[in-house]
Amino acid sequence: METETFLLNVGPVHPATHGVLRFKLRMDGETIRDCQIVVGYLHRGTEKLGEMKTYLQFIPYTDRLDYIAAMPNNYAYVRAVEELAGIEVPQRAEYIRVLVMELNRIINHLVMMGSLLLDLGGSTMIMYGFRERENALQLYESLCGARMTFNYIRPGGVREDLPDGFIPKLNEFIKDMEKRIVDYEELVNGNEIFLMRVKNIGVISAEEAINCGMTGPSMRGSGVDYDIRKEEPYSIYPDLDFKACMRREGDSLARYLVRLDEIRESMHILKQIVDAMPAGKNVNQKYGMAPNTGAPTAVTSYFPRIFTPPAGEVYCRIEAPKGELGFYVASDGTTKPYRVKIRSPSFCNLVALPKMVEGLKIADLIAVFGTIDIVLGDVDR
Amino acid sequence: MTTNAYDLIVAILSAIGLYDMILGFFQDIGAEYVLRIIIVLVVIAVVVVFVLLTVMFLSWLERKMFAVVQARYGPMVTGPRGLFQPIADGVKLLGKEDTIPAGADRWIFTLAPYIVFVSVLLVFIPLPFGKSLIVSDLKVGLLYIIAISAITPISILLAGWASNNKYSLIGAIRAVAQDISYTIPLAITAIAVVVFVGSLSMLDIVNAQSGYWFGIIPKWFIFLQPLGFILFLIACIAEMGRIPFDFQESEQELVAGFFTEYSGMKFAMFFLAEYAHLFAVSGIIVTIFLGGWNGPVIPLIPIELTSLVYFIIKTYAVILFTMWLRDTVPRVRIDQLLNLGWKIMIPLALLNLLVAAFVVTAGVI
Amino acid sequence: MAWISRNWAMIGIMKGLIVTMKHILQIGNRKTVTVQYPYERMKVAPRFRGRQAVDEDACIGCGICETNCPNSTIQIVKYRTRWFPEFNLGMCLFCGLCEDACPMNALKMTGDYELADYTRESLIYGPERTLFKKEVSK
Amino acid sequence: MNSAEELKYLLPASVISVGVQTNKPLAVIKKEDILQVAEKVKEMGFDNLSVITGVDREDRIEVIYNFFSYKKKQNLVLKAILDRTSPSIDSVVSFWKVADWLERETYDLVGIKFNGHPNLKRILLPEGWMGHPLRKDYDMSIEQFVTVGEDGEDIVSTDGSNLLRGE
Repeated sequence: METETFLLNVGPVHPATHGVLRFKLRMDGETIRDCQIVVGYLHRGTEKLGEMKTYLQFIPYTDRLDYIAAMPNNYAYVRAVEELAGIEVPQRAEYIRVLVMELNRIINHLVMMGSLLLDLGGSTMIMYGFRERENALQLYESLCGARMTFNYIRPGGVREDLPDGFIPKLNEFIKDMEKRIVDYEELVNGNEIFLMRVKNIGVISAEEAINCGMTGPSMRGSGVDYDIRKEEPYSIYPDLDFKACMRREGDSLARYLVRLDEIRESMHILKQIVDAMPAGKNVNQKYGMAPNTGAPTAVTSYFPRIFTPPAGEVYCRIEAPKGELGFYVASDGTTKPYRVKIRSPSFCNLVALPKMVEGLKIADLIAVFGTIDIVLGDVDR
Repeated sequence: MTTNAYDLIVAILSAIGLYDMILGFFQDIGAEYVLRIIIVLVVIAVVVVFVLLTVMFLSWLERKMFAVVQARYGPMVTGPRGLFQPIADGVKLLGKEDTIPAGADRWIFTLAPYIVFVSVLLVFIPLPFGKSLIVSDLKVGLLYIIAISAITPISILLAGWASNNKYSLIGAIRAVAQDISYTIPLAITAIAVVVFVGSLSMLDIVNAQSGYWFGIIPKWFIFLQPLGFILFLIACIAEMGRIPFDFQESEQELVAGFFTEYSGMKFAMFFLAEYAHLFAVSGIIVTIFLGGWNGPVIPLIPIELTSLVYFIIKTYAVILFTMWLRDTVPRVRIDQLLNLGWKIMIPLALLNLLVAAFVVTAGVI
Repeated sequence: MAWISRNWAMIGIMKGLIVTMKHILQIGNRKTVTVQYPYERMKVAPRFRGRQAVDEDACIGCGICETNCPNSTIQIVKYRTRWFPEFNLGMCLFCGLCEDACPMNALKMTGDYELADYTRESLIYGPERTLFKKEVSK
Repeated sequence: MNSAEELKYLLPASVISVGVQTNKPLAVIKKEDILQVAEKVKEMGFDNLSVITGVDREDRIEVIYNFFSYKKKQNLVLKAILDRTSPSIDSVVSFWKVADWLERETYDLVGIKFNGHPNLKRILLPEGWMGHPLRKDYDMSIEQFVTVGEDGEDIVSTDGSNLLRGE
């Protein structure tokens, strides 16, 4: 039957676009014929800011990219600066960094699972996810004084050492989380309606995923066994025992399950870190300072505002919870970076979406979009 | 022997010796019909007030239940445990600006919410709340209910069309498609019950369920037709438009579906209609499958009272079940829902009807 | 059609219903966790980065915090006879770089987080609102 | 032999020099030969285009492609030097689909024109924005205001007087 298509504008203000994203959909009844994505509503010129702030001052701005999981953003930028300037990092600092990043991965995936279920209409999971996230955020608050915009990782180490009672609280969190994750599985994984909505929906093949620049858990859901933590190890990841979670199906369910598995893996990593946490300084001696605030044993990082790395350029990438997060930093030997380029996972993962949703129903757009897991701060920068 | 609420009021008035006096007064002025009208109005007022109070309580209950499931408190500030929150909401909605979007069909846009609410209220007419507690025992009660329920999608379509909004229109069309495909299995499963009873009257259906098999199992139709009950329940949830079948509003896709553009009192009307519908449909489920107001007779207490209590308890059990389900499951997709309706529910409902007809014709029961 | 034939029993939904029922009955540490915010507050951590406070005796008005601030939040202003930082919290990132950089340990970030206000002007926290005197006994 | 040297061996005419971008092999290529090089690079197994960066170096504009191969687990960085007055280079969208958005972004912020791109429009900034912000000579003193027009498209203007600012 010949029918007339019509244009449906979803967003920029819409309950299910996770922020200010806009879809221009050409619809044939309920079926999507063509999907155009309009981004940029949250553009804050972070890259330009990077050129205008000194190396130290730019770190708080990286928090605002992917605000669900800000610690990897901090780390990626700091690591780029460290590679550029050749700064040594003490072992304990690296352990703390990986600890906070893996904790952030758990938070990110909890939020993703919750918001996916919310997009599908089941509103209970997000509250459970946020309940556990709250415990993790309190850990962060006791660690660095902020709940989401951490500004914790500094070149040469971390801002402050772990506070008293952090490790026991972390152990409690892990123990709690192990029980909760069973709840999530029972609530969501077997649910027939959930399976109807995600199984064989939004399928993308491995080649297509790579070609469209998908990275991270979204790509691993398509059967590409690739994790930067494994293949191009940075920090202390070579010493840790973990596996890259991977599913072959390439549909929404696979992308969801990869994340669930990653929560387990992250908890496994956290346990190893807690066991192996070495003693020592939390910051390179050169950039440390006598304690001025907080716990008396902690050494506060005092990275100088005036810092001139040698001229050069570096592209440093890490496995952020959403995918490959890369920072290109070019220095010309002055106190400010000459150019900062952010390769954000959300931006590149979004490229594949129009292909994935073509011919699906409008309700599937929301479901597939939920499994790609983007944050608009990261897309628009 | 009283049969409906009108007779009950007359009987009560007679029992305390007032009826003859009042009747005499009205006979003296030669307007006996005025008394009838007054009594009917009293009955209507009681039902409307009861429904409105129930709706308020239900909206509180739903939020509280949602909160408890999600490890939250829910409304806590207004009144004990936030019990008066619906009143605060109502006051807030009354104070909201009543906007009509540009390009909307003003008349239809304004009329639609009231049609919805009235059509839901009409469902309560043949619904037996308890023994004698029925506004009017229509001989075609069940048919009447199914027919009246069919008005709701029309008014939803009106609302969606008049809003001049694509989301509203999609929501409205979804609502109609859903309602058409679920009224059929609903009616067929209800007919299977009618086959047993031999009457469309709600009162007859309830009376047919009184008594016990083997002295313990109540003669409810749920035990006679478990498949029919499940089909009827699913169809009713779809008819009510609640998760997992709430396509008309499906918030994450269509913002708020057909009432995206509504605000203030008009929105409140939809809101009231939704919960009134929930209560009405749960009452119908109870009446048809769960024995209505039947229950163990307690001596000394008038049966009118106990039957009302039984009815309310059963209805709330059904309502709580739908809320519990809503808290747990996500939403089905619209085409999957229609598949379920046309390809599975209708054949099963027909099968159910066939078996029921066979059983009755063969005289097994 | 295929999907439903496999899932007739709807066991997954039953499992989910059991999980939610466990929460309704609060079995196994699944209790209510939220707090009634304006009536009860959660304790903030000692390191919490809220509104800044300046130690009146220690601050020398050097302006290092001003230069270190990434977002030009801080301005050194004259107050009574001495110079103190003034914070425009409408622009503050609460990053804590000023606190880290303070050479006299005079600048502290407090646990005060309820900073919403009606005008932009009232978000400018001058010395009259941020100064504190260290207790001698501590 | 690292991947940059391999590329120079395969396409000696197109690769000007090889070097490193902090432990990643870097090949500086001629901008006219980008399509040839891209084809060769794709043949070499670099299936992932990580990022396209445009850098304004005052006297020239550099465009940097970071590749990664999932098969060989190798990195490769390509750099092309463009003319500053009218920087343009051929698009690689036909080889890597992700280049669609990355090139649009580079066009938007740095102002490099990618010839043959199917839809070379601004992506982060609204259509009609004046200047390319990541150019070093971008004039930040001009205030630009974006409003949404009747048909939902963005309108950029320098006149902010008619905007609602309830203060």
